[in-house]
Amino acid sequence: MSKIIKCTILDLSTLLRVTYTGITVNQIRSAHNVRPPRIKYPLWHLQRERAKDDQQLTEDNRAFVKEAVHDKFGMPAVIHGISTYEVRSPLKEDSVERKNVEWHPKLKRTGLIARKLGNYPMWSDNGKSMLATLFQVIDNHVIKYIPPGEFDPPRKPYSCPKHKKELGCLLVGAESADPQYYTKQYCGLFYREGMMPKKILGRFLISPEAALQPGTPLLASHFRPGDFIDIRGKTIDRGFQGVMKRHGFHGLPATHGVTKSHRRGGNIGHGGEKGRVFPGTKMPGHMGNRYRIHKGAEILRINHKYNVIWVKGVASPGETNSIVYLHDTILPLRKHKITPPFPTSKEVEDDQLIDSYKEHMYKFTDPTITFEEEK
Amino acid sequence: MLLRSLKLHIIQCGFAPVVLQVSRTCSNMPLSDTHQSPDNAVSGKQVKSERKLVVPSNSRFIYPEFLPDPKMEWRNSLREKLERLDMIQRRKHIDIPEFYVGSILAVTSSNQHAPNKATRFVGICIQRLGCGLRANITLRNVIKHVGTEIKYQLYDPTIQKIEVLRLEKRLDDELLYLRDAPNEYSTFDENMEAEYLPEGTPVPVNTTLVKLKPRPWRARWERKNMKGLADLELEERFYKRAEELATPWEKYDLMKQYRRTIPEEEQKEIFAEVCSELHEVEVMRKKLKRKKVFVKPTRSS
Amino acid sequence: MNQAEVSQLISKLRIRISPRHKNLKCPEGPQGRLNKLRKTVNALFKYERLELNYTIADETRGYAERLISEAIRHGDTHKPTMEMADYWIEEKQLIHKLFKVLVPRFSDYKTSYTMLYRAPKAYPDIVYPRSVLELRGNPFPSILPQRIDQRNFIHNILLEEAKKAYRAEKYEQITKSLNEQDVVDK
Amino acid sequence: MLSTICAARKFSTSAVTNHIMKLTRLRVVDNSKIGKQAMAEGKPPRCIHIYNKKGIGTIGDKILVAIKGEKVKAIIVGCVKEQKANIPRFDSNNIVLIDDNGTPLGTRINVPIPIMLRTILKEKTFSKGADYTKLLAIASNYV
Repeated sequence: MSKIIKCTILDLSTLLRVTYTGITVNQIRSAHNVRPPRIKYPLWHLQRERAKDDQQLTEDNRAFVKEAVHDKFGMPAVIHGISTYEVRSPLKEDSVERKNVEWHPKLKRTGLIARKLGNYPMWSDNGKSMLATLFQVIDNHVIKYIPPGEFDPPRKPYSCPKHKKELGCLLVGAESADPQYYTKQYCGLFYREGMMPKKILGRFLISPEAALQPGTPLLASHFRPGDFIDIRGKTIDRGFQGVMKRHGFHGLPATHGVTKSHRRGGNIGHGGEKGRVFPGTKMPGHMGNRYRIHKGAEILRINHKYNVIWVKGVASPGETNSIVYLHDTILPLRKHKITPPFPTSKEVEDDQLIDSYKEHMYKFTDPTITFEEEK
Repeated sequence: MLLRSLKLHIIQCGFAPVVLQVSRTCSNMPLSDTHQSPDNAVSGKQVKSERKLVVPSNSRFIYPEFLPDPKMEWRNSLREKLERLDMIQRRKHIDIPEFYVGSILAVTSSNQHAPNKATRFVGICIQRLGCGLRANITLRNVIKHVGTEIKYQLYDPTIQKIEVLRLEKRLDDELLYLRDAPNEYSTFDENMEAEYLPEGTPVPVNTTLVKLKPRPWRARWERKNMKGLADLELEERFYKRAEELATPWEKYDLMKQYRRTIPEEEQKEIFAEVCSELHEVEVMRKKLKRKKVFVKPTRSS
Repeated sequence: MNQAEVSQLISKLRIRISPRHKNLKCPEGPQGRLNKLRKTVNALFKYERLELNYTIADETRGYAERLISEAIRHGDTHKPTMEMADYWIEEKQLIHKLFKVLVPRFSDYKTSYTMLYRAPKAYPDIVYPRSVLELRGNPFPSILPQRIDQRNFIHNILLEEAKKAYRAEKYEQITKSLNEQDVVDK
Repeated sequence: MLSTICAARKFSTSAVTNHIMKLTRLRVVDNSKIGKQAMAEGKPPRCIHIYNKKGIGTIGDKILVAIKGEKVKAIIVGCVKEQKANIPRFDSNNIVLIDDNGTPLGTRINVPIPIMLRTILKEKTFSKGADYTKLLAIASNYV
């Protein structure tokens, strides 16, 4: 019986092959059916975490895997207040050409990946208090540099035609992690550079002159107190909200015959010729959970021991403990006046220099503020 | 480490009678277990070095602002640590004494607008709010028959001096009802002398019952369940309504309490870190005080 | 609420707590919510293992843990704890169980006192997520399947061999470097 | 005085923000004749205009008040509403009556006034405009 079945199947397959090779169909489609190609994802857009199954390893084997990881990448350590690994010299020879270029205002430096820690007040030296938001630069390393010719972003901005031609792309990672919890393809991104996989990745468009060697650590001293930065982060997710909360409408009256519409938006359009709702009309909908940039925030203080940056104001997007990206500001009047650390700052072992403050800020180590009597 | 302990030891020997400022109030609260341990029988020097590590169990009443905001979404251990470091740095320059709501304080602060660039305000502490560097107090006094209140941030660098003129507690954690009370309840002399409370005595509790002026008030005090208020003399309907709005089940809501407090284990960690630092500050301050020749300050104008 | 309450000390729970409570859809408001939870807390102390909707199980877990930790911390002579137990446990004989059975059982635990598992849903129906809540050290057989001997799995055997090879190579290198040092010293 | 007026009404006014806005009852704290009379009769002045763009007055703002059927200008020297740190808050909304040149109508202020007024009023005084600093000269007590 089984033999018969096998035979028929075999026959069928041979039969099919014959028919398939016999007819050749050349598909010709008309132009209006051609869809634009799908968005091409960047090369680091990969499946990251493995499926969370129990690996069913024995205790010995688990210890062995750990040992092998530590032998290759370094032992766990706390550096700048973050538990990470002692990653040793990643690359021997320079893969990125280093030119000694002087900084000038048209050059674009890299940015940093930071975590928002919350906020607390600081005082200026005339006794005025201001709220400052804290950001910690979390174990940032350069992963990869893609020069301008090769870098082909998936979505090209229409307004920026020189995008591809002039700017290179620097891939920066934050927070080292144990590679056994990540997929092989994701670990492959870091393997050639001898880095551990990073939990968070960020892409920064930079001038080729500001290119950095993969494996270079990025520190909070990349910025200086008094600089202005742009902070890009994901705003707090508030869910589906009405117009009063989402757009700050005033709502309708509480009394005077108003029923069931005290928090509604009211009219949304005209009649007659313009009898439709205009695009962009403010209406209820999902609020928050989108990327927003807080531009031109001033740095008040930097702690070099923990890599923490204090920024004036509490308007930066995101919840406490969320990830933000810090850039040099694009606001023309607040750009660097004097040369910043270019392409980035060097790691300096200095136990004395823990905090650096902006001018005219009250340092907590200073004595009480007293005012001079005018004459 | 060895050097450090040696240094501390020298300080301890040199200033044997120096006691932690907080140790006075130690006795009025139940002592921590470690304090009562029978180790006291061991030789004197060892006991002393052991003793400095003991964190008084009532630290949370003396330094409530060192406990972080319990709201979980806002917590971050590094931020809390940096904030504590800054607070201790500030405390090195200004002595923030132990006080409670109901104590009478005098705050001297630098002021740009004043002719001699400093002002002093005496008043009863009616509110103590905020944690970390935002901690603030509100002082109230009646000057020339007008009730006056000033809010001070405890860690504001313009504050020169905080004196406790009378250390006592009241029955409530907030005395905002003094705003609706007759003036004599919150009138204090500006040139009041500081009252001395011998070391080791418990903080006295002032059990004055405040008689409010007739309504209207700034809040519906009959609904607030205040212990320090005398009979409010209201109509029956007010009490009835207050009873309707009361939430007696809230005291059984175990998780609500839990979300409002910092657990004991975390508190111990925080105060162990803070108290050792503050102790050093205290020792330094006493040392400086001895060096100075005591001159009685004379008030100008 | 911007500062911690200091009027009482509370032991830390060994479970993960969500930052906000759940309202549990109660027309009677917060009081009704607590009444709902009282039933499940009571049942948990009675039966030691329950199958529930995940939301209410997660909420119940916190209250049960707090009640046990209070009982361990203060014992049965502490009046507020007794009052609390009296409120939360409706069947009064279970109060004796709390202080005489559960407190000795959990007093030297270093982990949480309860366990919460996600339970399967009936496939074609759309239902709320289910879960199993239990007290640790209960007399029932374990919910999780018993582990088979892992050593005979193929990846474990392969890793075992890899380990031997890796170690051998490592030791060889160490001895080689030591020998070289000796040569240099001489 | 203010409390007696409020007590006469016997219902709760929403006293949450305690802003000084139009039609707020105020308290004259200098010893000018008109002010003393108005307060003694139990008819304290009402604010009818605030000379700033917010429409809510704070310490140092100039306002127009209706007092005994007249329109008189005044300076706010103390507010009931919550203030920031280091700024005093009072139990009554205090004003000092002035004329168009900034000269106070009275000769003495009987209550404490915030010390920051010294700077605020100096900044508001221009060479050819009204001179508000005369108010500081009649103050008896600063906080």
